[in-house]
Amino acid sequence: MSQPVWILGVSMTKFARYEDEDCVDLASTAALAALNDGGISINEMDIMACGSLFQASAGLGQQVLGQIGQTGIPVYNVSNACATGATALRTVYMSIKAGESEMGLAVGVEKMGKMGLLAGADKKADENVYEPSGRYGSVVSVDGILGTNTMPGVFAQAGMKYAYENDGVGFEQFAKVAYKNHKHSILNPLAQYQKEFSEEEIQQSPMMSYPNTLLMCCPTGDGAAAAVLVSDEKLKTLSAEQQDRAVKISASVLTSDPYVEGGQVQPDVNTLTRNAAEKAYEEAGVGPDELDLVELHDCFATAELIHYDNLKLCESGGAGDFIDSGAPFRDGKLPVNVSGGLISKGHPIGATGIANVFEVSTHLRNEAGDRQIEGAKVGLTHVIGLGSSCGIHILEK
Amino acid sequence: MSQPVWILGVSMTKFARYEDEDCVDLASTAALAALNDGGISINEMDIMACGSLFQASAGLGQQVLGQIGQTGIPVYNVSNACATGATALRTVYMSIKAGESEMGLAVGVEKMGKMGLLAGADKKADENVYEPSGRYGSVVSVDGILGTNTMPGVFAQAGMKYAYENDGVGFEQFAKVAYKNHKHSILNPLAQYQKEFSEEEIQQSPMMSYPNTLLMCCPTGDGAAAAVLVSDEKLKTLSAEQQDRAVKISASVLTSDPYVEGGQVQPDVNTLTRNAAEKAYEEAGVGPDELDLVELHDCFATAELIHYDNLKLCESGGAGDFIDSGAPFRDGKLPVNVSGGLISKGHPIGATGIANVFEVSTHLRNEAGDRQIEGAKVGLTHVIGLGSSCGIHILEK
Amino acid sequence: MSQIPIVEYLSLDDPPHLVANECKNCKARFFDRRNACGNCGTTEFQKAKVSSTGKLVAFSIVHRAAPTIPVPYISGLVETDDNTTVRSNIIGVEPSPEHIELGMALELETYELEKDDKGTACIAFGYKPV
Amino acid sequence: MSQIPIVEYLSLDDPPHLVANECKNCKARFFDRRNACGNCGTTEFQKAKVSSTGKLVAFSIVHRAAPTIPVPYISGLVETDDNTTVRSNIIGVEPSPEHIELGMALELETYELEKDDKGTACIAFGYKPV
Ligand SMILES: [Zn+2]
Ligand SMILES: [Zn+2]
Repeated sequence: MSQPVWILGVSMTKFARYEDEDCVDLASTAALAALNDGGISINEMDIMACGSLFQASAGLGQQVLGQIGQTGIPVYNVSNACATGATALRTVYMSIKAGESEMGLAVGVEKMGKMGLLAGADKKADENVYEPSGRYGSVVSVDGILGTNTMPGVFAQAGMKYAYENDGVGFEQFAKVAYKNHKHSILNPLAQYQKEFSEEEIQQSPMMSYPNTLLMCCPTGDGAAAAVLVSDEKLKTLSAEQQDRAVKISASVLTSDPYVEGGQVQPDVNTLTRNAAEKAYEEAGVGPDELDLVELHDCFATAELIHYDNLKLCESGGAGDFIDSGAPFRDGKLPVNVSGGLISKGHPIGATGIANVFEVSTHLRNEAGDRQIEGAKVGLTHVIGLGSSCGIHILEK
Repeated sequence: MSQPVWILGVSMTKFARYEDEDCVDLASTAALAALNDGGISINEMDIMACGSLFQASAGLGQQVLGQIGQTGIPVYNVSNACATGATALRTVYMSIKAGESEMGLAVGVEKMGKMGLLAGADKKADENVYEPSGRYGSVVSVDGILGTNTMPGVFAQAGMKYAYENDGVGFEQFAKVAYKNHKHSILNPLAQYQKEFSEEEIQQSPMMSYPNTLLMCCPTGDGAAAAVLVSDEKLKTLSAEQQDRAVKISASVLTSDPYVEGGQVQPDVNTLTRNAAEKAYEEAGVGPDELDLVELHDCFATAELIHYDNLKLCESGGAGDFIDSGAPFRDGKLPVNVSGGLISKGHPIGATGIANVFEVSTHLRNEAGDRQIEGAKVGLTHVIGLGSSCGIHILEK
Repeated sequence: MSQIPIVEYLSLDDPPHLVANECKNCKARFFDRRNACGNCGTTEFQKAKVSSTGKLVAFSIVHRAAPTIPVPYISGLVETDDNTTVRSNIIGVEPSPEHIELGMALELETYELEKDDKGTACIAFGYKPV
Repeated sequence: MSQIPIVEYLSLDDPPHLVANECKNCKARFFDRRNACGNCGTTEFQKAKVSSTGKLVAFSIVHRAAPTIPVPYISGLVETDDNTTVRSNIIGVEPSPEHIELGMALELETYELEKDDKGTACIAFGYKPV
C-alpha cells in the first residue's frame, strides 16, 4: 500500500469574535503558527488549500499566501458546508498521495460575526403577486410553513427521529451532552466560551428548536486553523524532533449523502457518517474500541448523540445509554469533545474541520496541558455539513 | 512515471442567457451529457468536483448529484476565480493520480445574468464620517480614484504594459485579436454570439477601458461544462470505441502568482502563466511548436495578445507580429480560440476551464464539424483568474 | 376567487393531495423539478399521488424563526402510508412536547395562508392528528 | 480644518508622499497591513518613504465605472524612481490616447477629494506630468 501522510505542524487561533481582524489576518495567523509548529518555512510548501464557506469566492488562499509568502504554488479554494476545513486538509492530503507534493499547507477560516440561525433567507418578502418559482414552484418562502429549514430544527428533527426509533433517548440525554461539552471547555483556553452550566440551566435556557435549547446549540464566531502535511518519504529527511512530533493520518475519508427515501425533505446526516466511519476504520485498521478520544460534530446536542451511534462509539441504538453511563466524559471510557466541542469551543465553519485535527493531534503529542487525555495514542475527528458532506480523519501517534 | 489520466466524456451547454434554468439545471445537463458522451453511468464515478465562483458556498456539487445520481461519493466544491473550472477538473485528476479513484466527474457552472463589470462594489456609499478601514486603511472606496480595479481596466493595463515593453503592439493589434475571435465564433453553434465584426466596427464600438472596446471584452452569460476522467488502467477495461475516443491529459498544471514587485497594486497575470506553461510543456514532453490548436483565456483582447508570449506561442516580445502575421487565425500556423474564445463564445466563469477542454478534445477527436482543425493531434487549454490562479492542460490524441 | 398552491407538488383537486415525480425505473419519489433520478440516474418520471395519511416520525418545536413566522410552531417529518416522507408543519396540536407523540397518526389538511395583491389565495398544507 | 488621507499609506507630511511597509530582510515593499512578507515570509518591517517621482509604465482610459466616479479617467501604473510600483489616477492630462505617452515622467500630487459630514477633508493623490 501507499505510504502514510503525516501532520508536521498544526494550529488554531482562539475561537472568539474578532472585531479588528479579517479572514486574511486570522488565516495568516493560523498558517504562520502551523508552519512554526512544524519548524518549516512556507517556501517548502508545494500546495496550499484554503477552506471558507462564506468567503468561498474570495480567493482567500491566494490572499493568505500574499501575506505570508507568495511562492507561486497551486492553490485550491474549497467549500463543503461544515466539512469545509476537512475538505481543505483532504485536498492537500490527496496531492501528497498523488505524488505531486511533498508538503502542503491547509487552512480553514471563517468570520461569522453574529449571523444568527443560518436559516434560508425570506427571499420573497417584497413580492405581492404570486408566481411559482424555484425547483418546487413555490409562491412564498416555505420555511416555517412547510416545516423548518433552519439548522437547529433540522438537527433537532434528526435527534427526535433517533429518539423515535430507539429507547432511552429524550430531552434529558440531549441536555446531558451539552452539559458535558460546556464542562469540558473550562479546561480549553482556545474555546470561545469556558463556562460550566448545570443540566438544569441547560434545560431551562431559551428554547431554540425543541429539544435544542440555546445552550445546546453552537455559537457563531470567528477563527482559523491550519495544518502542514508531509509525505512519509520527506518526513524521514527532517529532524528527529520533527519526526517525533509528527502525527500519522491513518485514514482520511470524505463522503456525500447517498440517496435515501426522505433525504429530499430533510438532509440525511446519518448514512454518510456511517459510510465514512466504516471506510475510515477499514483504512486505518483501527476499530472504534481502540480510540482514545473523539472530536465529533456537535453543532447541536442532538447531533452529538446520534453520531455516537453513527460512529459506532456505542452499541447500535444505545446512544442514550452511552451518555447516561458517562462514557463520553473526559474521565469516561471514550472521551468525546474534550475541547468543549462546537457547542462551547465554537464553530467558525471553515476552521472547524482543521481545529478538531489540532485538538486530537495535541493530545496524541501529549501537549494538551490541563485537558490532556493521558496516554492518548489514537483519535478520530468528524465533521458533517448539510447538503451533505462528511469528513473523518483517524490520527495515530 | 505514473500512468496518464484520460478524458472519457466531455460536454458543454450552449453559452447563453438562461431565464428558466438554474445552476443545478445547467450543471446537471452538462454532467449527464458528459456521462453520455463517455458511455458511462454516474454509478461508476468515484469522485465529483464542482466549480462555481458566485455560488461557491451553495454545495452545488451535492445538489447536482441529488439530481443525477446521489451515490455518496466524495464531492469537492472548488473556486479559483476564472480558473475555477480547471481547478475542478484538476481535483478529479489528482484523486485519480492518488489512486483513490478510477473515474470521476468534473463540472463547472455559472449563471452571471447581466452582472456588468465585476468591479469592486462601492462599499461605503452610505458613510458620511471618515474612518480608515480595511487592509489599506482607506476612508472611501478607492476604485476610480487610485486607478482602476475593474477587470477591463486591469487587463487593459496589462496589455499596455506589454505595449510599453515591446514594439509593434497597439490598439490595432488588440482589435485584430477580437476580430479573429468573433470571426471564429460564427462556426461554433455553442457560442453565445455568432457574429462577425469588421476591425473598424470593433475599434469604434463603445470604449470600455482603453484600449479595450465593448467588442474586445467577453460578455457575461450562463452555461456549464463537464468532463469524465478515467485512469489509464480502468480505460483499458472499457470498450474499443471508448478507448478510441479517449483524449489523453498529457499535462495538468495549476499555479498561483508568485511575488513580483508591483503585483500588490495590480495582480500579475504573466508570471504564473509562464510558470504554468513551462511546467506543462515539460510534463507533456511537448513544445509550443508541436501544438495544433490553443484555447487561451481571452477575457479581453489585451489578455489574449500577452498570452501569445506567456505561452511561448510566439517569439519573446513578438505578440504584435504574431497577430499581424495571421498565425492565430483558424487557417494560420497556430489557431488560437477557434471556438470564438471568451470574447464571443462567452465566459460563464465556473464553466470556462472545462469548456476549453471540451473544445480542444472535440477537435482532437475529429468531431468539431464545420470548425474542425484538420488533423489536430495536440492542443493546449489555458485559463487565468485574478488574484491569481492559472490552469493549463495539454491534451493529446 | 382564484387559488394557487404554495408549492407545485400540492394539488388542489378535491380532495387536495400531494403529487410526486416518481421514477419509472426505481419508484423513487421527488417533489422538486427533476433533471434525472437521484437514486438510479434514469430520466423517465410519472406523476404519483401521495397518500394523505401517515404518522409522525420526527418533530421539532421551533421558537426562533424569521419575523413573519408565528412561533412556536411544530415542524414535523411525516411518513405517509405509502412510505413517502413529507416535511411540513404539524397543525391542530399545542406546540409543547407533552402534546406531541412520536408515531401519532396524521392526515393532510389544506388552509388559506394569505392572499396576494390580486386577491389570489395561497393554499398551504399541514398535517393534523386523525 | 482637519484632513485625513484617503489611504493610510499616504502621508500628508510636507511634502506629501507615500509610505510603504518595507521588509527588513528582503526590502520588498507593501502598502497594506501585513501579517508577514509576501516575498520572503519574515515578519519584520520598517517604514520606507517612496519617491514621489517616476514614470508611466501602463495605463487605461476608463469609460465605465461606478455612478459616483466621473468618466473617462486615466488609470495608470507608475514606476517610481526607487522602483516601487504605484497604481493611481493620472491627473492633469486629457483622457485620450494621443495625450498620454508610455514612459512619460510623472510626479505625485495630492488634492482634496471631498469632505465628510464633520467637515474633514479626504485628501487623495494622483500623478501628473512633470
Ligand atoms: Zn430512479
Ligand atoms: Zn521579505
